[in-house]
Amino acid sequence: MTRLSGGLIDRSQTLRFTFDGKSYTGHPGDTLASALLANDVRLMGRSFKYHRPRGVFTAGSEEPNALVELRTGARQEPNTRATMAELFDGLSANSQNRVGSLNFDLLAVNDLASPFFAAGFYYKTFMWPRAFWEKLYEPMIRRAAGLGSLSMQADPDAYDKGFLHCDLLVIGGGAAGLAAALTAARSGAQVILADEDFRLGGRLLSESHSLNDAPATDWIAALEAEFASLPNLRVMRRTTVFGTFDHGIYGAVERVSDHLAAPFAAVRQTLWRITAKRAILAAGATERHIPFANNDRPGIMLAGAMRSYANRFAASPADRVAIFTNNDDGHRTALDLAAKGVEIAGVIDSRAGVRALGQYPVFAGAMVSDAKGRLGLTRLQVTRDGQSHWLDCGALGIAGGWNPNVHLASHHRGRPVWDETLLSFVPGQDGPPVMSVAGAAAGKGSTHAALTSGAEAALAALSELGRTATLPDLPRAEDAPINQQAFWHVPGKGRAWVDFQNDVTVKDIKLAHQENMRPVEHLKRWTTLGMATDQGKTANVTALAVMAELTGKSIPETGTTIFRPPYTGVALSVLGGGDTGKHFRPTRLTPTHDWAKAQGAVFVEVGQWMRAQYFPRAGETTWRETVDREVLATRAGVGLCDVTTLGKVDVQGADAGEFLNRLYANAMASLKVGMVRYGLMLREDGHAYDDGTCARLAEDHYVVTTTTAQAGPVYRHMEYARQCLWPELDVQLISTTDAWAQISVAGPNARALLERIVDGFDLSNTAFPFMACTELTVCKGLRARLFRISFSGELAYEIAVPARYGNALMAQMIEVGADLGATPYGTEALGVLRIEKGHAAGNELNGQTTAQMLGMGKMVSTKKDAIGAVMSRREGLSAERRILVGLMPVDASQPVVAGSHLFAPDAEQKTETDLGWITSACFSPHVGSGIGLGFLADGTARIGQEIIAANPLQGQSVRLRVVSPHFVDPEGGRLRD
Amino acid sequence: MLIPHPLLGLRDAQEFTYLGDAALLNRPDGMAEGAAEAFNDYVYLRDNPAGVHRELWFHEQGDRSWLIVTRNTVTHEILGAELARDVALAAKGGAQ
Amino acid sequence: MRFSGFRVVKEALTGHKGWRPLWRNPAPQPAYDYVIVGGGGHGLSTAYHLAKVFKGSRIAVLEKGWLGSGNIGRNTTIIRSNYLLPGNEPFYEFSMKLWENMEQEFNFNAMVSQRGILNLIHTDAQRDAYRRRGNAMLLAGADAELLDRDGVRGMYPWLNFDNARFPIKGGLLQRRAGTARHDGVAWGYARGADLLGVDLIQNCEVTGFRIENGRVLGVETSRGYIGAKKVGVAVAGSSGRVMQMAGMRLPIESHVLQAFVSEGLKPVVDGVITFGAGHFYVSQSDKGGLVFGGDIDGYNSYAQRGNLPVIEDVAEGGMALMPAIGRARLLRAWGGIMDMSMDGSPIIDRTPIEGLYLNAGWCYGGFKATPASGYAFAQLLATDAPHPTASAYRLDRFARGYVIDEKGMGAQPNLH
Amino acid sequence: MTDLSPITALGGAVPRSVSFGALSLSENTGLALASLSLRRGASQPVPMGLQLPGPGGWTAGNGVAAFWTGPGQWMLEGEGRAEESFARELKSRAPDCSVTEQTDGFVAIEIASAAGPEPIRALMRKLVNIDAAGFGPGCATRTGLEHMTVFVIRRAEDRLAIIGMRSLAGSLWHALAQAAARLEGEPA
Repeated sequence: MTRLSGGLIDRSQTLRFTFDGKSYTGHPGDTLASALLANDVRLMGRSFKYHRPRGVFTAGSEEPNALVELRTGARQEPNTRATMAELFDGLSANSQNRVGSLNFDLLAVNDLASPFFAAGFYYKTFMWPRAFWEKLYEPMIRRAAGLGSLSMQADPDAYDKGFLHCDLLVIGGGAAGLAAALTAARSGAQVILADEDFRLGGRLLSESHSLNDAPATDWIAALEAEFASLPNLRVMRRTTVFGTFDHGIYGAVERVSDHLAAPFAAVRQTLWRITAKRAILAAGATERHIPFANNDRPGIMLAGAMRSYANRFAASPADRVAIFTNNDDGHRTALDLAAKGVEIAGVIDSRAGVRALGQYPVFAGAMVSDAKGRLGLTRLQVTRDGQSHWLDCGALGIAGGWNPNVHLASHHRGRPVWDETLLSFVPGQDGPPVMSVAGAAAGKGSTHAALTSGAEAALAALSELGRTATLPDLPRAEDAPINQQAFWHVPGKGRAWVDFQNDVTVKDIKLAHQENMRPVEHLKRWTTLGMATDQGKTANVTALAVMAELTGKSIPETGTTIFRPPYTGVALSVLGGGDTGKHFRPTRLTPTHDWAKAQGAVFVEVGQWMRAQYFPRAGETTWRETVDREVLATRAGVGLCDVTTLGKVDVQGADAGEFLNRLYANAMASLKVGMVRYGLMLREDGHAYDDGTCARLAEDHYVVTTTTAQAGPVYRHMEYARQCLWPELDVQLISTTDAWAQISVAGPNARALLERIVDGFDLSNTAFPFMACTELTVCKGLRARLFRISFSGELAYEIAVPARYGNALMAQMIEVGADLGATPYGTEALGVLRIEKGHAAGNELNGQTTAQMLGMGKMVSTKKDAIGAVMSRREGLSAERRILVGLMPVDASQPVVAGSHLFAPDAEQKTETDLGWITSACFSPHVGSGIGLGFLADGTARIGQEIIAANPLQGQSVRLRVVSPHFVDPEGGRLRD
Repeated sequence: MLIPHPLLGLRDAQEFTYLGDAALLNRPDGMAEGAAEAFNDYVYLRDNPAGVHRELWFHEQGDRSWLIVTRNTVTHEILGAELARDVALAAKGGAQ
Repeated sequence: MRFSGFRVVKEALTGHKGWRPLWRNPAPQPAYDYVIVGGGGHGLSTAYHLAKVFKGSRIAVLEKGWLGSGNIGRNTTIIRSNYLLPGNEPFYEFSMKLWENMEQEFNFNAMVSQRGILNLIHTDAQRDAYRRRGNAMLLAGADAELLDRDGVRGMYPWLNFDNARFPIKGGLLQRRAGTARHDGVAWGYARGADLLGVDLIQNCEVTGFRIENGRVLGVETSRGYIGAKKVGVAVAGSSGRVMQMAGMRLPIESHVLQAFVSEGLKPVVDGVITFGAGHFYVSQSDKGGLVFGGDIDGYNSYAQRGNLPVIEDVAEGGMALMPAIGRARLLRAWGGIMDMSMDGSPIIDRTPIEGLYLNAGWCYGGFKATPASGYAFAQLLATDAPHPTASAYRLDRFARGYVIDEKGMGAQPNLH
Repeated sequence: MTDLSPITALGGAVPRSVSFGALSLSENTGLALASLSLRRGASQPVPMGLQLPGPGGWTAGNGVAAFWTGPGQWMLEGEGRAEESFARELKSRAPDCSVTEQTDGFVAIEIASAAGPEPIRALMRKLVNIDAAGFGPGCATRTGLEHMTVFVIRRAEDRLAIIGMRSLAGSLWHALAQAAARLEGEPA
């Protein structure tokens, strides 16, 4: 067993888990990685390209190798870092990216063929024969590529979104972050402390250093007790701040239940949008390695990680370990492991003349030049002054110095700057103005420096917010420099990995240099460096150093990569938020929804609305049968349809008429009180925008309607006109769409039906003619509005009552109108009725058409300035020859299909001869065949002629006759009677 | 982003709908001489600066005010915000 | 050096010592016949076609940063010719045909992969519109198929068919569409152009135009003045600020478009899918990452980065359409600056300044146009006559009222 | 009185209510609403004796209440007066203003906490991007909530009203109830 003594695991509980089907045990406080190490498992994964056997390399979120598929079934989560998976009882994980078992991956053949797979090889071959790419080469590559797999079952867990606001956000709960949070929280400011780990402390948990001569955990425990008593401090464990956005907004994911066995009582994860006046980035640093031949053997890891496993998780990857270092930090690992009883085979230190800090062998001025042990490290080759020997050991810790985690300070494309003393990039001055950086993330890596810089950063941030705070008593802590040497990689012939996951070696970088792919972005893209799931956290700076050596430039001259969100991978399900499926978008219901549902209506999505599409009756076998009945019943008796979804805007004020005059292409100011007028709005570019009706209820009061689809945009446009264009006009706007249930009552019996519900109002044609409107009461005192308007061509009205009475009014009208043939109709019949009448709707008002095309060119007044009037007269719009026509099949049995293109009967059918297209089509029970509306070049002149409707997409070509778009009552007598 | 609403303070930009260059306030007179050219310039041509830009935002999920926000298009820094109505009225000689 | 499987094997066996630089790093000459401003996809394609097809010589491409650092370096790699309007569809179909022969043409594997694009249909009106579009595609010589719900289910059974807010009712499929390795396209054109003698000059920023008597004489750059008989500007994203140096205002706003890639996954999404009821489209790269995107952020920006609401919006769309990808993780988000034009369509035209030509306004559709855009721009530069499929992309179409507005959104760039 | 029977925004004959832990949600069907806008040159009225609040504010008094909705615009609330002609009365008290009946345009959901302000704040954090700490009694604002637009009113430390579009009542209720239920289910 490689389980050591001590550590921050709870030995009082044993947790069972499986990896690749084999059972193991661990303890609370373990990660999957630490528990596997404690169970003598070093091999945890396979690399991306060569399928090389890999072990865990780090102890944190920067892990490139130990990626697993966590959980099973629909909860299977690919590419999960074993280093971040908190152990729970019953955890099940499987290794990934292998064909066969983890020990015997058939795709490891790629490794043997690796000379052929050098950087950029894909671009140079697989081109012949042409058709083989999609059929052979690419499928082969795709199968071999990828990492973990998705179950392709819907994610069964719940996710949440939320919003937090604070004065100060502290990112990272290590020494610097804790000191910052303490300082700020004591001042009374609203503070959030977020850390990706499940335990506060950061590196303090991994070190054996004392604070105030006591274990660091004592200090942390005292702090946590104080934190719990501060209501202005929100401590968020298991929370990764993954992105820095504009103006102090941060994205964070809290893993609420990932450490629990599913299914969860609450949500799995929550996406928090944090708005913070100031932030302190205290995200620590990531250790880097030193490439040498075969440096990817399982058992080789970062020395700091080895120390984490030993000190925090009480686990060692082997009983006998070695250290390869270019600084003093490597020696700490040797000391800590030795103290835990692990045998130290030696510390190989690139610096000449260094001495051991304890009882272990040191190879000074030496380097590791090769490693053996395909499935687990067995031996290391140590080279000094050209002399090599082999050293037996089961694990190696590499200490190549530390890279500050500057990512979140660089998400605004700020460039980190090179610090030659620290031999690392530190945050530059061009980061987000509301963020400061503290601790190891700022290059202040000693515990003392981290504590101090965290507290000082908090003081500075609070002072910018006008708050005073005092520096807390910080514990005494180590403050030793690590005395690093600039030693970046071990020269040699073998393959030395720089980016482990994507299998980018020093040789690949050399090849990129040789092929002139030298700018850092070319290097990345040519070799795939830094593009793996770890985003090159352990690779990029080392690669820059190698490229710098090749070009003879300095590292900062060679460049740095751009850091982009997210800091670590974020599940799409949590980014996609809490409500999905049916709740992806809210649903609007009409006032008569419940009534329609009770009638057995079929509903259809119309934007956010659900509308009754048709009302099937017993015995009806097809939707067409139902719709035909509804249409005919309307034209013969009276039909009722909920049209509440049309936008309604209340326009009031002394200048309301003038305002509408400027908004609509046609005149509105001249409309008489008590009358309604159809209105056409243009966009300022002269194209048709929206249509509707304007009803003038009083001198200073209009109610205008918009189409259902454009209700929102038109209201915005009206406010724009009111506030930005003509603020001098006295006009007030408010939407009343939802306030009124509006029902269309259409058909020859419409008047007779309404007479039965109005409270003594004279509906005669003379008293209430076509296009009249009024306010009245119905059903014994219910206030209502009545508009005599028609989209069906029939005698028709729209009646509006307060929305809560819509359901009852509909039921009442159907009941009292039974003998008049009162029939509810849905959107399908509504569509048929309007096509039969030749009324334009969404398919005609699609934003690409003009008033002229709609046959309304004359409506655009030349006597006044209105939005779009000037641009509607441009050459291209005036020259447009296509105009709205009606279309009927020559052979009535033939279909008319919307989306068909129109051609002269003898023309070759191609783009150049295209005369137009069918916008809307339906079966017309009134006409007895299919009918359509369409835009046709010189359409008016072609009335009576034949034309071809081509729908090659569905193999159709139908002869149509061009007719007037008004299939019903073209003279308009019915609606005026 | 956060928009400093002149009446409501900092509000998340998600509450707003963006229109474009605040020059859209200066709508030409459609009845005037040369209206065609003036409208082409007004409707289609933009300065599109890499730097400080005055632009129209509508507080759609808020108080429905149109704002003129002054913002740097390179850094996204916001330098100020005014009610578009106030600006438009001032431009028209403070009518009302 | 010609690339081939044989060459790869030979180099592998001899330690890769024979690979030469993909292109030279020439110093700028004092003057050229043609100066192309912008070493992105369109600029490189222009230079390549100018040299190859139109036999131009003394050509330079001036790139502010590194070759391919334009939007060709940050996009979602989709190629397609599924447009509606006659001003667009023939051009994009011309581009598709160039894609189909590209790799053999320039001897570089850009991984053009015709795995199809499926535009999902969620309403009857959408079906009508897609039918009109599909027919327009067929009439222009492209391919298109209209699928019903079962047809879509047969291709992608794991889409959300059973619990959708906006049910899937079918789709418009273009099988010849697909993806290409975006950087590979830039490198292929760059290498091809270099082999034809084009000077590709990196780290050379144009800081001004020398214009006299209405004629361009050359460009001022960070590496000195470079004379030119003709200057072609292909700097989409930065067209506004570059053309401002020539005193021109454009019908263009610069906006940021974000795109995203997930961690690598075993293959699940074969082709390209676009959600018709939300802002989401997705494909899967050969490396295994789900490459996806949605709508632009919506405000003028030159910042090459976006904000959180759009990331959430796109992920919401993704989860609504494909609830089975929930456990995949977003790996990287990036932002590119788009030339959003006033009608959503591009401009390839002469300018009022003699000798100065403009290729701009690609909105977020520039990648798929890379071959044809370069070809057409090269033809315009070489002959002063537009390529027949690009003849509608005139700068004066706005004033004259011949806009090419695929979405019918009017003169508001962020809605296209 | 009309012989038609109204239904609530959530489609019931009686208002809906539900509790999750300390939080209760109830549909307020008695709330009369009317919008009021100043006309050009009009001075700010004191309708029904109520001093209208400034931006972001909500005031109650004399049996009515009002919240600011935009420059020169307010929404007036009449508790328990949904069946009255509230808008007409308001117009008579503010004849120089534009008044529009709004009672049926909205659904009002009243949220109460039995455990002080913290459950209200926790719920707000899951629903709206408004800093709950700065949103005390007397604050009102319009904002987004799960792709809907709502008025949020802090009526008291332990009471919050959410007023959304009537047609969206079902989706709004779902969003609020789900958030409250999830808060109840959070791991300790």
